[in-house]
Amino acid sequence: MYEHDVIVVGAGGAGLRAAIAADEEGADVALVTKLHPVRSHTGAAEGGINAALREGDSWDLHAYDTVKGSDYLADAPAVDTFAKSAPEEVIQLEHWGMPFSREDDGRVSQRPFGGMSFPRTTYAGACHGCVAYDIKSGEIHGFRANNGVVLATGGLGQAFDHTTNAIANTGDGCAMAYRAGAPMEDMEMIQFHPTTLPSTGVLISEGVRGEGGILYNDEGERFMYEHGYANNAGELASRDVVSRAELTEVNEGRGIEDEYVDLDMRHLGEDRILDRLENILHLAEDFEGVDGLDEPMPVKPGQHYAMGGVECDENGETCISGLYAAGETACVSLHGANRLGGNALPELMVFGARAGWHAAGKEMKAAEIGTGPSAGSEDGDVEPPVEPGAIDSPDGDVAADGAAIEPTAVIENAVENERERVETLLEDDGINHANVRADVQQTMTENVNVFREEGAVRSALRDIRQARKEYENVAVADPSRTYNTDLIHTIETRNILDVAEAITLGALAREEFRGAHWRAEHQERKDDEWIKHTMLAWNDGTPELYYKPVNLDGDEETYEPKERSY
Amino acid sequence: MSTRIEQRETETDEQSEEQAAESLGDRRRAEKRERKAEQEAQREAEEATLDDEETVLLKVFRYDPEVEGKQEPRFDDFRVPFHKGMTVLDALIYARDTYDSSLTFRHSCRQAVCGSDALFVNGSQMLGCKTQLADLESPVRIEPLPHQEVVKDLVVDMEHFYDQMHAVEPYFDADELPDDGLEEQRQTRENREKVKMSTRCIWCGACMSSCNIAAGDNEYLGPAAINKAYRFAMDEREGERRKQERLRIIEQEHGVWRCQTQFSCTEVCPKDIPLTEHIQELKREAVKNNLKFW
Amino acid sequence: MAKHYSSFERGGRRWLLQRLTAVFLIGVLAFHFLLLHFANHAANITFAGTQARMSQIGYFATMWLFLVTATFHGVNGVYNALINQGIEGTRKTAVKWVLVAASLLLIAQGTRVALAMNGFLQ
Amino acid sequence: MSQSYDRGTVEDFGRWREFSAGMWAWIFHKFTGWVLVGYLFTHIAVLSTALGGAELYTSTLQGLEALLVVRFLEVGLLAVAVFHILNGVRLLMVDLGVGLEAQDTSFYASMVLTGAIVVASVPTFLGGPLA
Ligand SMILES: Cc1cc2nc3c(=O)[nH]c(=O)nc-3n(C[C@H](O)[C@H](O)[C@H](O)COP(=O)(O)OP(=O)(O)OC[C@H]3O[C@@H](n4cnc5c(N)ncnc54)[C@H](O)[C@@H]3O)c2cc1C
Ligand code: HEM
Ligand code: SF4
Ligand code: F3S
Ligand code: FES
Repeated sequence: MYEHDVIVVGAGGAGLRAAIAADEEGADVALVTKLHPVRSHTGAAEGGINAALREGDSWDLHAYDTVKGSDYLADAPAVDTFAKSAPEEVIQLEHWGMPFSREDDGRVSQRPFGGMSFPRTTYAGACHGCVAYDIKSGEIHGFRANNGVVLATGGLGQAFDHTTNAIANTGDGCAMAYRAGAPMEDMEMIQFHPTTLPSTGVLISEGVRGEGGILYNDEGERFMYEHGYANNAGELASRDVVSRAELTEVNEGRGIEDEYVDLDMRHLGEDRILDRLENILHLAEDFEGVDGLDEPMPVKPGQHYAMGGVECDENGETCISGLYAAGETACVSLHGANRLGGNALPELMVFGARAGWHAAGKEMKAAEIGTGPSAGSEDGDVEPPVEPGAIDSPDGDVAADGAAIEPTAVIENAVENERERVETLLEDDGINHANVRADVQQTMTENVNVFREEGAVRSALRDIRQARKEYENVAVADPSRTYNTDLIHTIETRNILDVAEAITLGALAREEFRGAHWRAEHQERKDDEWIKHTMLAWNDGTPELYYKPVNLDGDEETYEPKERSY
Repeated sequence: MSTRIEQRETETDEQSEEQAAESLGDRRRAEKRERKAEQEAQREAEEATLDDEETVLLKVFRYDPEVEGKQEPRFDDFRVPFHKGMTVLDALIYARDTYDSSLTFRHSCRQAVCGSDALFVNGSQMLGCKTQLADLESPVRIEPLPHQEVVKDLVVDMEHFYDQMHAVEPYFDADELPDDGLEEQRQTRENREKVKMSTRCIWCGACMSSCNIAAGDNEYLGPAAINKAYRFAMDEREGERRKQERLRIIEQEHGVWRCQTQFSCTEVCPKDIPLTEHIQELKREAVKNNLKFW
Repeated sequence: MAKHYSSFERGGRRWLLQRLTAVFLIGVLAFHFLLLHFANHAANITFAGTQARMSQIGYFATMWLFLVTATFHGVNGVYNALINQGIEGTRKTAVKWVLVAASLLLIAQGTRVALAMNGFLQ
Repeated sequence: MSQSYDRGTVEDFGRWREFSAGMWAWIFHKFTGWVLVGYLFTHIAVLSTALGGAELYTSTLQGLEALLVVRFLEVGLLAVAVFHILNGVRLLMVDLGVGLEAQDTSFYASMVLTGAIVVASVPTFLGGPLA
């Protein structure tokens, strides 16, 4: 067993920032990760990072944009903390040597991004421990954390089959925390990125539209204006608006090859494209075989970002003392129902740092955001078509409730359980998890996508239940302990199941149209009823849905819900 | 199939308590192997039905130090259906998910940013996700990166590569920072352009694997690490003192001087970083720098 | 882990000298070949002819420099090639001194020959 | 513990079939360089006959020149030297950062030029009095 003050799970932007912060506080930090740090998804971010850096811009404007973008489902304390700290953290990155684009005076360049009122996107581009599996040797180790464990495992895109996320983004952190007892928040809020390449899901960054790229349908119309989806912002409207516009075009028969629309940047001129968007050219060429200088690029919406995640407060702490979450895995509720482009990276920095500091024991202001079931206000009232949650009795995962028991024993116990589970998976005979995974991904993309219709969402729940049953029979065909990816993927598939189910349950519960969440039967935003978070607690295998009020009282102002128009 | 499972269960029940858990495991493993052989046969039958026209034949390197029959490296054939736009990685994923889930390779992003799937395909280093099958000659031979030890199947040990990367101190470390914590450091556009390409490295190791010198001299820093050093040494924000230290690192005997300008690193780099050019520029920089002290 | 630079042995000087000698050698080697195979046919070489050329001080100096630079260039090239193959430790030190000794011998012998040719030793 | 499989140098160098221009240039340059040092030592050894007097020197040299093998070896030497010079110039350009994009073309050019020069010189080398 290894013993450290703080354990950080996940070495993406959030995890690294948390580790640095904890280290600054003098804590001894261990970083557990599935991928080498440089391979994490944070490195994939193409568009940029937001912060109020210039005169004429200020943190409260940034905060206002963020809340507006969130469609009033963000919690104000989180947003304020975020917008105030973002400049500091972005400059921190610059001081750490980030190669930002530059202006003539040597300062970093900023450019307009979807949903922003000022160009401020800088681009570059009681938990005691945990159990870890050594991918290379197949050994299982216990990690004991004296102060805290920070989960920073990134996104959950693999719950869908068309996603911009990496194969490693299987929602592990969410699922682990969830099963350990920390509720998931606003899981139905999934952002679909409007411009991904149809064949691979590779992302074409917001930057193309930021620089002036134009979307056309099969009839050559600039549909964002011509069909009135966003008469002011046009292509720069927020992601949900553009994604829906594209799918509407396709559904109404104006899609190209009935699948996608065109994103054209040729009019920007070769010089500008080469200077600012060169990487986009390479992406289109390598992954779609299209030369962006010569022809428009095909694009369609794809899963991109999870606004929801493990419920936590401004200090990153969940309702389980000592368990923290940061980054895309977490839901401080900064993004609410929709995240603005360029807001994820500063989030990693700001809340990653705060989680790290807090876990390491730094004195910090007590959190204003409440967590755990006690912070809830009313019970949920969905009636799922099938029983969600675990098939059999709870399987003694990372024991979170072991406060009274000696921590080391809790972890040893967990290690033992995990060893047994791995042993069974390796030795038993059964079906390949890949089929189960594919079933879930398919039903999610078909039924819980940009457009959500009650019947479809219900059938997705049935499919997930079915998949859960099948998962009972999975086994790992590869008997080796060395670098057994079969085993890892099989374990991940269980996480995908939990996360997919949570998304779908949330989608069923929220009977309104807010931000990224669109319900066929409920075409308006219902502020009276729905300015509240959907919460899902695992409850030992019987998921329980409840709601938590949204806090819109900011430091400077109370954010009044207004109509979101771009 | 169902009878088999039942049979096994009764057997398990009959096992006496004293029987060592180990032998039980061994038994199950042996049975598992048998069933695998059966599946194998089934798989071959399945493959045979695939039409030759729309398929691609993969010859994939297999090795596993622990699994009988894989301890001696061999090549396995997989026939996968081809569709337009299919990449080498897509084909591998198909082969793994359909035929043999023990086929092991690294991958994550599918978009040439994570650098985990550098492979040796038809005799050249490339990223699986960034290589269109249509551009390759059939059969497609897929091997792990040369000059690195194979952990299993297509997975190589990257430790040495990481060591070399870390040896050049790949982190930004300015001589001095602006006094005001909210003030950014100034950098000219030209300077940012100069280092821009070098910052694109995704640590895939393709370059290092292609370099004959790195193959012979294990201590050679290698093109990727030197490029990393270039990225920082040329960044004007770091200052003169730090630059001197950086030059000193790359000037060691196993640094830039070992490069014999074979260009293969530049040719295989999936991010099109002009590696040889950067190495050569550092050599000249180092010589100029030393001449000052003569 | 690649070792950090520690001593004062920077590879750069030898690298530079290898290039500088190469530049010098381009000229001299071409001249040497043209003179002894084209201008005068190799088959017609006699001691007298050689002596005549060698007693011009410029030619003598050039040839001697040719010898020294070629030796450095060649031997340093060989040494580099061996380092590129990753020889290390005692083997490397041994090779280094063997090569140094061979070069010195070659230059000494070459100088003696050259002096013999221009008549000083006769 | 897992161990890993080291494919060893032999297999690595069995990859010559997949070499690219720059790698071939490296191999050839190496080879020609070694031949040239080898020759340098031999050459000085032969010339050392000058220490034994004029007649010995003249007769040794002319005797060698009388052998047909030696004439052929000399053509080989020329080829080696010409390639080494041309590719050496190419390498010097690369060192100066000139024409890096054309590095493979310039390698092929050195090969072709070497061939041409050697063919053109054959008469001169093989000609001349054999006796
Ligand atoms: C293509 C793309 C472009 C984007 N562009 C932008 C942009 O321009 N601007 C912006 O603000 N945002 C952008 N985003 C969003 C942003 O990049 C992500 O939200 C953010 O990087 C998430 O960071 P993270 O630290 O939470 O997770 P990640 O960077 O994904 O890191 C997750 C880490 O957790 C590890 N991990 C996962 N599971 C486990 C496990 N079970 N055990 C141990 N370790 C585990 C992984 O190995 C990895 O190290 C983009 C996202 C994508 C996909
Ligand atoms: C005439 C012009 C010559 C030029 C332009 C030239 C150029 C070069 C250059 C640039 C290198 C360095 C290659 C590198 O480190 O990447 C080199 C290597 C070498 N040269 Fe020359 N050279 C010339 C003549 C000679 C002569 C006369 C000899 C023999 C004495 C010689 C022997 C070598 C050897 C042995 C190497 C090392 C090869 C290796 O890497 O294994 N060269 N030459
Ligand atoms: S320099 Fe290029 S080839 Fe080398 S590791 Fe970086 S990206 Fe890969
Ligand atoms: S392949 Fe190797 S020799 Fe130099 S140019 Fe690249 S590092
Ligand atoms: S999968 Fe990430 S680089 Fe290919």
